[in-house]
Amino acid sequence: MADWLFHEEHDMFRETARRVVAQELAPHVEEWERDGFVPKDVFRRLGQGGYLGVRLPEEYGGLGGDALYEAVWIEELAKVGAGGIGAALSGHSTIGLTPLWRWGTPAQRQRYLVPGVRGELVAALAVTEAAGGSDVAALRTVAHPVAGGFRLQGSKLFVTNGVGADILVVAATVDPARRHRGISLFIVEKSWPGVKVLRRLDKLGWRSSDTAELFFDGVEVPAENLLGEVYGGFGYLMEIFLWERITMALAAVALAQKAVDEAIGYARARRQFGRPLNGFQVTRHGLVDLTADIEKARVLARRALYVHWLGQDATVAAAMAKAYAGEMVRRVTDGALQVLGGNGYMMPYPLQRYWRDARIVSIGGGTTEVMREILVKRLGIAQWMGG
Amino acid sequence: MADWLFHEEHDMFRETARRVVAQELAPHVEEWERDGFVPKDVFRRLGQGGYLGVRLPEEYGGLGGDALYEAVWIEELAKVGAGGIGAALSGHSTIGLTPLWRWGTPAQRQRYLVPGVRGELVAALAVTEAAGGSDVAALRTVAHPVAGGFRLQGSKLFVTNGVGADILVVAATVDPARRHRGISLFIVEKSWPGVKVLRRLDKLGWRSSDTAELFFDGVEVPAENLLGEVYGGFGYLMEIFLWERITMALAAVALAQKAVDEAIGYARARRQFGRPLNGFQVTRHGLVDLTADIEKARVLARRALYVHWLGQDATVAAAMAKAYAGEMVRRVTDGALQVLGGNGYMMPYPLQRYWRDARIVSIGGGTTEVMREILVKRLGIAQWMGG
Amino acid sequence: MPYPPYFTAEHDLFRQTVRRFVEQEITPVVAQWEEVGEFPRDILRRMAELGFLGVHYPPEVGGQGGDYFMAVVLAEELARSGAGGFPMALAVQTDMATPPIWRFGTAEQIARYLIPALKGEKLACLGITEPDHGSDVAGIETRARREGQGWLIQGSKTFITNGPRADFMTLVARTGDTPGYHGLSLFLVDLDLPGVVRTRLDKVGMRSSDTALFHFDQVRVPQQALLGEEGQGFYHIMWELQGERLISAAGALGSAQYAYDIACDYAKARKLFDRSLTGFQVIAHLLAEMATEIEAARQLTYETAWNFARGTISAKDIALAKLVSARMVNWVVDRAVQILGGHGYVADWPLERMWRDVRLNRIGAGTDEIMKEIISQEMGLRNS
Amino acid sequence: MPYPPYFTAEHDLFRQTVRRFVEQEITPVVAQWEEVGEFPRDILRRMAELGFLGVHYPPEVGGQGGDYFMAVVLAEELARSGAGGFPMALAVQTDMATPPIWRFGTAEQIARYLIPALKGEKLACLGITEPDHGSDVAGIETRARREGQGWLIQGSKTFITNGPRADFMTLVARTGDTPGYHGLSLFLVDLDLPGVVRTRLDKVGMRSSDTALFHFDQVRVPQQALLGEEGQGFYHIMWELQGERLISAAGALGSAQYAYDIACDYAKARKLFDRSLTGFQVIAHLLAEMATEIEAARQLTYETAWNFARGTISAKDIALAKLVSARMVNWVVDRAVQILGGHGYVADWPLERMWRDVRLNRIGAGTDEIMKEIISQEMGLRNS
Repeated sequence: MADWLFHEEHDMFRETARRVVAQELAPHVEEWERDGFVPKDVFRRLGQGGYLGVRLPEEYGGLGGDALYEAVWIEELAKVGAGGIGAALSGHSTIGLTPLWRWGTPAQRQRYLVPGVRGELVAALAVTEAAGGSDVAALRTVAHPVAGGFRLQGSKLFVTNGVGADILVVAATVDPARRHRGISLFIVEKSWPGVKVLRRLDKLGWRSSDTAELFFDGVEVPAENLLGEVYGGFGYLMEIFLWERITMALAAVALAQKAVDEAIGYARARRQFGRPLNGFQVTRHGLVDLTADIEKARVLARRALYVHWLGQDATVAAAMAKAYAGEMVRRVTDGALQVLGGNGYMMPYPLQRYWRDARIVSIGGGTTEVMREILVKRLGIAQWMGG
Repeated sequence: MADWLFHEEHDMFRETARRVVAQELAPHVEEWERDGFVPKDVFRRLGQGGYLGVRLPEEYGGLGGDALYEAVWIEELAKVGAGGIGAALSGHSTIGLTPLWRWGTPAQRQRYLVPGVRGELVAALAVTEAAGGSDVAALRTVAHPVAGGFRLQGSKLFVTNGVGADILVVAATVDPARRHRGISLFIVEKSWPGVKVLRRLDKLGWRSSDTAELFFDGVEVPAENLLGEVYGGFGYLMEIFLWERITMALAAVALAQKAVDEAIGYARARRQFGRPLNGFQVTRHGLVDLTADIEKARVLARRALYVHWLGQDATVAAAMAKAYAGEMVRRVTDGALQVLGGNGYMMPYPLQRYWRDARIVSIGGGTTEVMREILVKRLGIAQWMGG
Repeated sequence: MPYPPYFTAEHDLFRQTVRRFVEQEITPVVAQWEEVGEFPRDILRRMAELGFLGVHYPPEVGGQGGDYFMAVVLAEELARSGAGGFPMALAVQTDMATPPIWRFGTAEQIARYLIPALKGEKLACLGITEPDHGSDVAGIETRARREGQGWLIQGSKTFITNGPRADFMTLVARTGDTPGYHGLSLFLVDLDLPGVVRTRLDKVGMRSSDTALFHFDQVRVPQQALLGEEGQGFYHIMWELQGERLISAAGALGSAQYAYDIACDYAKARKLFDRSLTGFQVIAHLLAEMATEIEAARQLTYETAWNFARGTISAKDIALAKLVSARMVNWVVDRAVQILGGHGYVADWPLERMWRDVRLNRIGAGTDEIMKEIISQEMGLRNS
Repeated sequence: MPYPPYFTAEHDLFRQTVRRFVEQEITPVVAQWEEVGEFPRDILRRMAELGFLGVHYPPEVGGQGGDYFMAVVLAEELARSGAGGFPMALAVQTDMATPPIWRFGTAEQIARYLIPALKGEKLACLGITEPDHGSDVAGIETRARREGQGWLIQGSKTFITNGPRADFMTLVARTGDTPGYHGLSLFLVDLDLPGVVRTRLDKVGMRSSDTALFHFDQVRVPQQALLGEEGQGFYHIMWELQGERLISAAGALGSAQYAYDIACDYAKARKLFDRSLTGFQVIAHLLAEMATEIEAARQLTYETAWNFARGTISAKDIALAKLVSARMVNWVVDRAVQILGGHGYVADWPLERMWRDVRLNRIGAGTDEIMKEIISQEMGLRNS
């Protein structure tokens, strides 16, 4: 697999990651899908191996890798074939812990990041609200400055890990008049008074991850739990979202490939009208079309990863990768399911799960439409239409 | 072919129309495509048979048919396989003469409509301008009221038959401040001082029809050449465009079917890798996909025709039919061409012409995007976005 | 409002009646049915009382004597429950497993199976598909051998809607040794007979309908179990499939229209960046395109149903309507999910369920690919 | 700006040089070439002088010794003339008919054909396709029989770019009786020999390039006309097709980017309903999607070219890049035409020409369907 982007050391890490996924995660997929969450001891076991901080310095318990290593981990994680597991783990490490590492104080890092990387506490990022959807600037959760800190009031929707998390990184506006420039991030402990899990959402897919609606009812947040600069939240979120998009695109490519591989395996084994399914030209060409679709997403995702890894602005590359991969993985898992016919519709075949899991990719992390808005603006096509 | 829409009498007329097309038009396709226009004596011959006024009363030389009969004629005309011929003839009769019949005074009808139906003079409708495109309300050609009539100033683009026409029905604004409510239609004789053909446009397809850029340089139009009510133009145009859209959809379906029929004939005859092309499942299923696409357009076009024929408002049905057919005929002719491989790209095979001719259908008569805007408004989805 | 040439005021009235029934008696409880994986059998009796089970059957067998467009109305309206499972189960009962009894059955078979089915007293299922022969009717391996005064049935059937609880099955089995299309026959099989083994199957959608895998282990049925002519089973079942596919197309129209309505209402109400979602041209145009796609499938299905009712129809026409409507409903519901964004992905709205449910339209009653084979054959493309 | 890992500052400089050349010496006159149906042969000599004809050939044969990405730059930039015909003709000259000479040719063959070709003195063409065997190389029927000290060639070749005026052809003919892939050989055939009959073909696009049908009527060539190993012609030509397909993919990138640039500039400038066309979200999003599609094909092509240059590439990878970029450029140019509306349909803008031209990308150098066969074979799908 060594090529212009991944070298031998990445391939070696991929082998390790694959083994970890096969041993620690794969055997439990059905159980976690049914239960609706990844158990906390799994976080701890992965944390001991450093897999909750692939990209984080070793001093915090991470593996000291870089974006390429984390990409390898994300891809292998996706190949477990249950997007919810990746969502739960990435919701914790990629979008939950990363802000603590990037903008946390030494004290915050010791208190939250280090146990987080060890898997001793589970993190979640709470941004989206019922009213706002993709419009972060419109968020209504308010952090009123009070003596010694802030008082948090508002609710959050679609919070991955929101039910099980021990700490929440919450985006709230300190000054609504400043719109997106009024947003700050706060580290909120789940056990604090006023933090309420309103409900666990019942989802089409990603069922191994819990998704919550949360309510912050006058939660007192001490000043030392402000994360980074006051009013810095919007920029921080953009950085987190950028990497999230790249990882979503990479994971989508890996999942789509797995779906096609299983469809090919089925097409080779299954006979219809007296010959194997892959004896039908339409089946073969259909699988080629799916492969071409994957390849397009794959190179876009790799480009975004590479540009980001180079340290350049990857906004455009990431938006393209996420937009394309989100639509691709939906088409590809759908096409792969079709190859299985009636069996594709049956629960014992995992393809139905890939297909359900795939459907979120064009919605979560910014919809395809939002990605296109970013491109419209950043490619200089027109003014931002949504605002 | 008799069914819920067309009955036996229509089938009989279809046979006649087919014969006329085969005798009078089909043998000359290559010649007219090369020359860029349909000769005037062809108009005269068709006029003698009444085919320039299928829907017009017999007192004006028409056949006294209705929308269903005209639809039959349009379909058969399309099957000649050169959209330019249909464009030239419809540009004359469907959109050129119809306004004279619908809103003309007895004197105007005698002077222009009757010889028009006889094919002794050729008509054209001049609406679109370089700046405005689909935005009729923004047209800049002005008809200044002067003693005894109007003085016409402005230019028109994409005028079908504009080079060869003897009379022009011109849309101009009498009062720009009234926007679309300030538009009137005028009958302008080509020979009048100040009427200039700036150039003949070189087009991708529809090459048997001439398309002009016209300039009206202070053309004096007598008051009696105002067509219908002053300020009534916009409503008149909407009525003409509605029927034009239905006929374009019908013609597109007929052309697409012809393309698929020829591709099927080719696939049966041509051998590749030791078997006929239709021995390949991918070719067969591809042709089925094209057929399904045609069928969707066909039923939409028939619905629009039927609703219009019932005397109900067909705006929505026509917009759907035109939007779908315009995209369909592009896809279908493209797919049919692909079946022919290298030969599809060669001029002696008419498929390349169908493919080029098809490309205008999603643009002319209101683009697909404009059709969708109409639907957005008329289906109550949202306010009209373009205005 | 009458909708010439297809629907009269009478159809409209029926539509309103069904819509009200669905809103009051199905939509509020269908989530529970989905949860438990089956509908309650009571609902069939209730619908029979309301005259919904035999709309296009003649009165002498307990039907309402309506025309085929009454069945279209019923299929469209049931789809507005937002769950495809129960309507599918019902369609099996009224438009798949039972029409062959009416068409080919003896008076005794009609009295014993069709009339109770249309009263909601007996639950019917249809046995065509086998584990090793998804869409390939010619490949059927289930055998029925004459033995004494009856038949001995041996074989398996899978993906059988209503299977876990059905009282009888309209079954296709091989009675002759000629391979392929010949030598198949239909049987009406009571499912409480010894040797009938059912295994419940777990599906990703259509969960308010239960599904089974059957194994027939030397099941003994009487001579009278034979439905229609011996050896004509393929042609009988091909006839049945026409109605099955057409009613599936009609159901797709109802589902798509319902998804469109939900998405359109949502988009109008939802504010984003200080305007309603329909104020974004890409969303507005998408809705216009969805409406157009629905309309195309609608007109194709209606035209086909019109011809079907008159008997002037080919397998190709029906396959086209089924193919087009199945692809359409999948696309429309998928786009509706996209318009709702995160809300489309969670069970607060019926769209995630509909998205799973309508996926079966491209698989059941013959996959898209099988439809294309049928169409290409009638287009003269297949055998040259 | 350098574009790691593919382009260095040196490539950039070359790109600017080519772009200037195209703007100054091709774009202004290409409409005339289109009109007359051929390019003037002078332009080849001119481009040879500028060092554009052998960018990735070694200096000893008259090349510039550049890497493969120099060829990619050239293909991308030539496409910005807005006419595909001449760049295609040129690609035949430098990347299709001649690489086998460099790879498999003797010193004499190199001196006699390759070097003059790279100087623009001899015009080359490539003879694979036959009237009865579009994409089926194994079906080739043109025969070369040994006679005396040479060969006697009999058969037909069609769709031959540069054919009407070419000085020589790199020809694939059958030299053995084994059917299929075996028994094919390559020849370098001077086209002024007796028995060579050419008929000019009329195409719907790519009109600045001329195309011929050839008939070889007992054409006598010397023993030295054999290129490479006898009987290895299939493998030689398969190798050639790799480069042909890849350079076609690179050209598609250039055309698509140019169409996008035109459409984007037009949409920004064009006012409709009192705003610029890009102020309509459907147009703006369409442009964003076009840019994304271009980028996907670009990254796929660059990655493939990178591996190709290193020899670590399969026919499948190249077929994928070709398939993806051909479909992409057709879609992008079609959407660009739509954005320009009526202006896209008339010859005032290059888009109607480009729309006709790029259609050949899905047919030439192997159709989409052939690409899929190649890919499915390497995916292990074809022979199971």
